[in-house]
Amino acid sequence: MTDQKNNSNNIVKNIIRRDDVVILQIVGEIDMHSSTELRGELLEISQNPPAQTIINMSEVDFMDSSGVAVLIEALQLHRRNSSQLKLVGINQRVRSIFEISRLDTIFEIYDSEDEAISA
Amino acid sequence: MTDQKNNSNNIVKNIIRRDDVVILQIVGEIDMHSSTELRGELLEISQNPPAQTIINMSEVDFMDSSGVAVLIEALQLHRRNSSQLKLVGINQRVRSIFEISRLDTIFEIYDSEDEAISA
Amino acid sequence: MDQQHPSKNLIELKINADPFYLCIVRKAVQRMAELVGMNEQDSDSLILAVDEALTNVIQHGYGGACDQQIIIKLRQITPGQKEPTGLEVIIRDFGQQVDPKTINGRDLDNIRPGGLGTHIIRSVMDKVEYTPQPQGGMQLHMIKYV
Amino acid sequence: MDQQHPSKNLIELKINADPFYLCIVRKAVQRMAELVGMNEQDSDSLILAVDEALTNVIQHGYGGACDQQIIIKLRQITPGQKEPTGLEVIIRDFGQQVDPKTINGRDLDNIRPGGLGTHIIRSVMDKVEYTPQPQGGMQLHMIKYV
Ligand SMILES: Nc1ncnc2c1ncn2[C@@H]1O[C@H](COP(=O)(O)OP(=O)(O)O)[C@@H](O)[C@H]1O
Ligand SMILES: Nc1ncnc2c1ncn2[C@@H]1O[C@H](COP(=O)(O)OP(=O)(O)O)[C@@H](O)[C@H]1O
Repeated sequence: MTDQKNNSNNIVKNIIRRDDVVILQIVGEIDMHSSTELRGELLEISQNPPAQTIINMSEVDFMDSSGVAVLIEALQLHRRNSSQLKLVGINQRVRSIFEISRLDTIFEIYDSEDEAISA
Repeated sequence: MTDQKNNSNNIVKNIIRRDDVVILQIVGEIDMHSSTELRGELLEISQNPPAQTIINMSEVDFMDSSGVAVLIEALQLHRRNSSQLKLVGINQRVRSIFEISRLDTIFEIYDSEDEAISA
Repeated sequence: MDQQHPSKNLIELKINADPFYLCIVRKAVQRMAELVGMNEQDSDSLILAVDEALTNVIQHGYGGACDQQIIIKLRQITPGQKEPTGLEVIIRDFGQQVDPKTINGRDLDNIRPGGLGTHIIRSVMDKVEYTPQPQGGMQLHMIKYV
Repeated sequence: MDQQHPSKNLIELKINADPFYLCIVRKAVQRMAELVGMNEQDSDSLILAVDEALTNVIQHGYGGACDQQIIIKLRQITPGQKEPTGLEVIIRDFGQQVDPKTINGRDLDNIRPGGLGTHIIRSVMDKVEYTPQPQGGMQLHMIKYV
């Protein structure tokens, strides 16, 4: 790997842990470069699993299969822990990868955080 | 010029004309390509000059000397018409071209639209 | 490619085989898609397909050796007698050669991380052709019509 | 340039001399500035300087003939015995040749549209060197240190 690459454009914008819910807000472009940051964060959450993890993707401008791979891995870890992983705010720009990969049937997808929590 | 280039990313986001004030909100990247759109808009405003024109630049991510040339031309037209041209919301990303070109002393620059109107 | 107009509405990029540079290529593809008049939805999937193809070169063609080179050519296809308007994308690497027939994704019903890239590329692009090059490496020739 | 490591942290772009493509180059410069660890303010002015240099090639080097070619090379300068970290930018055109001494902007006190590009380039970059090329066209060699 080329060294000296700073990660100035972080994709994890915000993490809120309340009661037994973790809400992770991710932003920007999730590709082979930036998905490692997301993976690290989701693995850490899985170490100490909440009843549900909600990933808010409303400010994600791009996601490729590297991002999808991270989400699938996280989904499998959550299932193993009997906890839930929910996706929120999938916008037009990332919808097509969900459709092409038929992931819209595998993930629990909601329009808003509140809807996801109470579902 | 290469044909078939659509101008999907318009830089003129909004024009409000109230009483004798025109407020022009511009957004995005203003370079040799996009500055022609701004020029057209400002020439049109100068056809029928208001007492003051306020250009809100708070959502401008980039501006080069093509943009500056358009602003200087507009300033000269406004002065000829005894009307005022004011700039608002110059952010960090475009401040340096104003400083290098010493334009911060030539233009009337304000922090907000209200401040500009009442000045 | 483009014998007659060597540089008319053609962009060429040379990058290292490093995921760090993918965002630059995506920006270039986005701009070219705009040029050929593609709508936003098609442009988004085109950007995705090119990104997936490059990710594959980085991962499989070069096995993660980030100092190797990838050449990307983007060319506007102007509507002619035979073809509609579109965008041609050529990706050239100098890495491992593979039989194009072996480039296939996983069964979509067998959910696991990975194995989606080729599905995406094939479902988005109108033409997808992998060719091992006599001088070494692979070339991927893709077209998406508007 | 880069005899030893022909492709290590080097990006090369070939574009038409058309303002339409400037935004792609800016994105590439932005990413390379990030790579060398430049702060945002320096990166913003670097992006501006490269944009101004390209605008000049389009306008003066090619006189607006948008189908001509510009080659842009961006290379990370790794800190060595003699040099600090930085970014090297080489812009090559095949247009009109001029005596580098004649490339000068207007008096800043004489306010009029135009004449700012070279001021910006020289005030932002640590090295600015125009060289007419034996094979035709100009080369602009610029460096900005971190
Ligand atoms: N550029 C390439 N060079 C060599 N092999 C490739 C290339 N692209 C794809 N492949 C092969 O095709 C397979 C499927 O690719 P893909 O669907 O993108 O899934 P993944 O990359 O996650 O394995 C890869 O596992 C690899 O064996
Ligand atoms: N790439 C170039 N090729 C030829 N002449 C150039 C080039 N760049 C700049 N010049 C000359 O230098 C002058 C000053 O350039 P600049 O400060 O950018 O202002 P402007 O481009 O608005 O005239 C130009 O008018 C032109 O005569």
